[in-house]
Amino acid sequence: MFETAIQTFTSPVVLFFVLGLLAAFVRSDLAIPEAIAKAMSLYLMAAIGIKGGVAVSKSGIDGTVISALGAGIVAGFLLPFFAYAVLKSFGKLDRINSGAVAAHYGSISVVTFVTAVEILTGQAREPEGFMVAVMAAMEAPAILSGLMLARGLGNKDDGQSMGEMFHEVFTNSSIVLLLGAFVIGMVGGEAGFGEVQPFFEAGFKGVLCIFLLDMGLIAARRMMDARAITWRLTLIAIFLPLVNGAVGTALGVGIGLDAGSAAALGVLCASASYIAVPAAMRLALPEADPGIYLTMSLSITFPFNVLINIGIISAFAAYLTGGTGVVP
Amino acid sequence: MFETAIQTFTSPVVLFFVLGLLAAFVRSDLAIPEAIAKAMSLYLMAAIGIKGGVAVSKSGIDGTVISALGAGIVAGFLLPFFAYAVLKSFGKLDRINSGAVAAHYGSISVVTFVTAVEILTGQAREPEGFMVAVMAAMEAPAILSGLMLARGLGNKDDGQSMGEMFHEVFTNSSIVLLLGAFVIGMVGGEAGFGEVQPFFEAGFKGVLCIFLLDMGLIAARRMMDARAITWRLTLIAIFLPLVNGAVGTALGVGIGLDAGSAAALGVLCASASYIAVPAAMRLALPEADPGIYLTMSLSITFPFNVLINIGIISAFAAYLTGGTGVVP
Amino acid sequence: MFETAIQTFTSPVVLFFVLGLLAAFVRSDLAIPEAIAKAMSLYLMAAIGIKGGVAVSKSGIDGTVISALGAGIVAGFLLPFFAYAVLKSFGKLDRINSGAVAAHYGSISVVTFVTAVEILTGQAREPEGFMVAVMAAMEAPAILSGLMLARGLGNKDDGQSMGEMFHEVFTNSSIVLLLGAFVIGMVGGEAGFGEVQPFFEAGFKGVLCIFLLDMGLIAARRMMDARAITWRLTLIAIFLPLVNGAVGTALGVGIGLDAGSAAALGVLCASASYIAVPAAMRLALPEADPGIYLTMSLSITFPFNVLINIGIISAFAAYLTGGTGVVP
Amino acid sequence: MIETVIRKRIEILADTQLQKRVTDAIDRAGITGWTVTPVTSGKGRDGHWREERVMGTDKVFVLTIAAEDKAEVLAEALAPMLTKYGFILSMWDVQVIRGERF
Amino acid sequence: MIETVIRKRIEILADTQLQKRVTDAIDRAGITGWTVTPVTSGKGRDGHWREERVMGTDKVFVLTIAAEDKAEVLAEALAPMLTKYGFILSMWDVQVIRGERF
Amino acid sequence: MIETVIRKRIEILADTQLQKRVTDAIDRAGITGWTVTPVTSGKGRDGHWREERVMGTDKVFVLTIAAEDKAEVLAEALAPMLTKYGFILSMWDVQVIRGERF
Ligand SMILES: Nc1ncnc2c1ncn2[C@@H]1O[C@H](COP(=O)(O)O)[C@@H](O)[C@H]1O
Ligand SMILES: Nc1ncnc2c1ncn2[C@@H]1O[C@H](COP(=O)(O)O)[C@@H](O)[C@H]1O
Ligand SMILES: Nc1ncnc2c1ncn2[C@@H]1O[C@H](COP(=O)(O)O)[C@@H](O)[C@H]1O
Ligand code: NA
Ligand code: NA
Ligand code: NA
Repeated sequence: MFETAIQTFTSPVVLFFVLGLLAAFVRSDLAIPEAIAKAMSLYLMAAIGIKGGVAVSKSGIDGTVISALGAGIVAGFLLPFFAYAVLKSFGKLDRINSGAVAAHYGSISVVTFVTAVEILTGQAREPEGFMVAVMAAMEAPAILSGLMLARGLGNKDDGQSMGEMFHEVFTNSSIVLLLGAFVIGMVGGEAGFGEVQPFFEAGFKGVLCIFLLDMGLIAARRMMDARAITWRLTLIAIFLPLVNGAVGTALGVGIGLDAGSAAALGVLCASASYIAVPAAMRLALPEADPGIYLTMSLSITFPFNVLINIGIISAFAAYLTGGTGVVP
Repeated sequence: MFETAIQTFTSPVVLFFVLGLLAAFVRSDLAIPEAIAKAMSLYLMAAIGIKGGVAVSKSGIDGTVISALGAGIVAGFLLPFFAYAVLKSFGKLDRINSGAVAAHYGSISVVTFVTAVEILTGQAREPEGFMVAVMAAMEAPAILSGLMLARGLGNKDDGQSMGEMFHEVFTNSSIVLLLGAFVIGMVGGEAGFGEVQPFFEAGFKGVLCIFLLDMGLIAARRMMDARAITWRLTLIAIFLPLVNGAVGTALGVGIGLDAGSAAALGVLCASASYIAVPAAMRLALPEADPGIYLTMSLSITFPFNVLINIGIISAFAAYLTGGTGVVP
Repeated sequence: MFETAIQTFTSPVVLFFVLGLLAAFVRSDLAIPEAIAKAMSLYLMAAIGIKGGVAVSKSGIDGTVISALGAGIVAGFLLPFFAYAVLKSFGKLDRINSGAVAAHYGSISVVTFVTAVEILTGQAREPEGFMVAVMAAMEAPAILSGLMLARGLGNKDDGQSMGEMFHEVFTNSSIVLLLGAFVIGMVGGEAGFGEVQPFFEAGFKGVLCIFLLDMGLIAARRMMDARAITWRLTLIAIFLPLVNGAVGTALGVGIGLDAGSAAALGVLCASASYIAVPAAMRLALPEADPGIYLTMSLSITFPFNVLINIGIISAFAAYLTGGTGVVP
Repeated sequence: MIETVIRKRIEILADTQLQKRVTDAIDRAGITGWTVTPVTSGKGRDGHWREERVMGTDKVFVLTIAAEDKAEVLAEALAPMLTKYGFILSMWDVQVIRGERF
Repeated sequence: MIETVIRKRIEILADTQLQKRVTDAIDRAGITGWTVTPVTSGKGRDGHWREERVMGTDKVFVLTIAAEDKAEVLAEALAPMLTKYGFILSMWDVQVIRGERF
Repeated sequence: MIETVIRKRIEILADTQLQKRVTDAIDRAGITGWTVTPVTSGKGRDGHWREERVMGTDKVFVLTIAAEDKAEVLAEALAPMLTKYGFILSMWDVQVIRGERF
């Protein structure tokens, strides 16, 4: 555990995140232009998509891949029900906001996943390439269950039919880009990827550093401005990633994944979306308050996952698979 | 032909373009921030300019280079006259719009050229480095002939003199950047270029992928919104690149270029500008309708060239030079 | 001297700067989107910070480092007093504007420094890594002395206390990013830096080229629009970098630095800020005229330093340390 | 002196994600056009927002110029969204040239 | 109570490429200044445009505050461009402080 | 017909670096909110500025909608900054729906 923490905190990626948090806390005016931040998030999604596609083009799709995909989709769809119950009872949120927040916690955060892959790789527990496909598959199901929880199934609010809702969820830019790049990676394979490798692979960690710097700034500023966040919601924003992370890791080990991949599944379950889902909620559930869901997912759960929970999940995965929890 | 098509469609560059088209057709909200798109277009022009300059600094300027430059300039200047005639008679456009569209088809598209170089290189028919100089030289002449066709020579509309017009055309940002980077590449040569190689060369294909993703999105969205485009104009937007491509390729073979370079000259003639010329037309011919010239060049001719016509031109060049039309 | 000038003018970095100047002078519409320019300046600061931090993590902090830091801080604090005197007497500026301009000349320009490092390295006189720390340390002191000169010490203008002023100066985004990246570089060391090396090091010179292209455009455009600049101020904007450069170089040699590092200290003293200090002045001294301080630092001193003065300082440092002034 | 006519200028501050609902309402009101301009940050009863483009929770201004009757129709159509989605609408009289366009 | 005076505020939606023709007209009308703000997208009789920065066919708002007489001169000078280039101009009365500036 | 009420719309052109002084004044005037929009370039008595984001000397528009009395308070509070920092303030009456918000 302790060595894991040290490793986490000497990774440049994490250090830039901490720099962002600190800069915001001392009220520096440091800011990344929004167009750049948006471009970086698109770049990270395209790069991770290609990487996963190339990996799957090499490994092929076997039983493990299919059960991992299945486990991810089921987890993504079901986790919001638990989150919803907690948010409504202990969190005292109304139905709409409970559903919206639950969708965030069921879905995934690409950047948390990517950071976890960096840290796990540093611990010689690199997750399998197909986990990117699992990640992509887990983006949407939670949005559907969250919306169902918030609005009820038949409810045609705003004249918006279920069909329109499905369309909006599945043409969400994150999902289209992630899946599209994944398919391109599969079609192009290692040979085709070689040509664009310097751009999508060599630059990846550096871009991740700057993106996390920005996310640190935004998360901390949002935290300092937060109004709608009670201590109950703060607790939930730490409790849910702990529980979901443990569940996901155990599930991963249960279906026979190696320690790294099981930890990655754990991180996917533990992570809360703050790119794809807020945009989807603003569209499909505009009555819900971004001051609640964004602050919880981005300002509490995201730093908690990056700084602490990835280490816990990694150790837990190692423990479950009989490892030691530290680098071999 | 068939293998060529396969090669085209497994190139990541083309795949990203197709992803952009598809994403727009399913009405995804995927979008690249405009500042990023603009920066990518500047990057591509600087990179291609440097590359060409370095190539010429190595090869020197000989008779072939000079005849290629001459052929390019003459073709760029004359092609609009043919296009104008077709647009006015068969296309039923007025004089102003015919001239504006003709300028686009006489000038060149940097991105089409670059994509063609990628594809031709994949077919072991890499064009010579000096073709970049030919490309740069072909940007402006068509703007001049297009304006002459639209406004008549002596016409001082808007109080704009010929002198002002020349100034605007030759200080156009694309032309200045392309030529400037070309000269920098020539002055710096291979040694000077080594320093900036990782930025301008290693990242090139990746940036091209993302830029083509964006162009796919924009082209398809513009297509779906198109109002001013008749079936006649659609036909012309496919007919002109076919004819101009064949003429340019034959011209290239005629002046003694190798198959790759002749194909590149064909692609230059076939391609229609959608970066430099629309901006110039907005300035010099604001009465012309961007809904016509942009939709034709960007939404019809550009995808047609990238997906189909480059393959045709390459096969034609191989045929004319006695090759087989497929990768050796 | 002459060979140095040749070297300066075949560096692609300098050539892009000249291209920017020329493009603006011929009134081309070439422009880099502002979000990109801002992002490039952040990138350059993060990259240079990391590089310096890694260098110091290798070399450690010894007596030379400490005396260089001390010399830099003292010079940064004191140079504005001399500049202020010249600006007020010969330059005929009022107190506020004299103080504001003096702050710019006491502080440093990251890009001038970086360009100097490129050029000095090309002359086999690469400055020591810790000079980046000196640069970071020299950003703020001049802002404080400049503000003191402009407003007097006790003056609580705008209800702004000294404490607030210190806070604003030290949480300035440039300073936070430069120091933060420096610390990250030190913590991560060479091992941690390896991961992000392709992004922060391989891309560095290329980004610098494009950034200098933009600075050339902006500097020349501002020059052509300048209204508030008299011939007296123009002279001062050339005189100050000459004097400060000589003083700084001599100081560097005096405290025992090698020729490259002494030249770097000279360049730091000679350079005038145009990123961190204008922003700070707009905040702390809004009555001062950016038309004066930006035009002097960006449009006169910056080109003078890049194109001429770096060469002079390098030759002077070589002369003082017994070298020849040209590449060995 | 050039002839001008009076039209209503309507500005709606809306979520970027919901921009299409506003412009659809403008189209349905029979107004000839609209223009969208960017917004950087803001503060309201729900607190301060900024730097939200990555999260897709940023806002835009949609502005349109229309004859009074159509402006009325539009305001009527948008009123429910103002309350429900937290949009802000303001409108005022402006002079325009070429009034037949609007 | 602070003293305000009435001035005209004029806003012109123009092509980025033609911005200089508008600002030159403002300068020629003897108005002290102008400010340019960005525009994201729009729809008019000629259809929908957006993402046109790369192609150089995007638009900007140019706005200027001026005394009524100068505003008249400006409107007069811009009128031909409105028709020919498809610009849009609207103007209205605003209160300003430090009226001597405008 | 939907009910509207009259409010003041106030727009301040201010330096990006000094934006907080403006929004603090708005908060102190008891106004519920404000919105910031970007500015690209401009010209005034001190000359032409543009492309100044890197240098941190660029500008923004801060706009706020408020009841007349609060608008007065705000204008009063901002007046010294207008002269000293070169801000520009203009305000005019607008109709808003949901007037209780402002
Ligand atoms: N009624 C309107 N209100 C606001 N903006 C408009 C209006 N009509 C047109 N526009 C803008 O003006 C541009 C050109 O209009 P048009 O010349 O009618 O195609 C459109 O793309 C819109 O950005
Ligand atoms: N009459 C005006 N109308 C609109 N904007 C103006 C006007 N005068 C000045 N400005 C803006 O205010 C800024 C500062 O003006 P000044 O203090 O006169 O240099 C200019 O750069 C413009 O952006
Ligand atoms: N009085 C106001 N004037 C201008 N903009 C406002 C005002 N109140 C709210 N806003 C804008 O509307 C957004 C949503 O407001 P609210 O729904 O009150 O949180 C804010 O973030 C601001 O951008
Ligand atoms: Na999750
Ligand atoms: Na052509
Ligand atoms: Na200095």
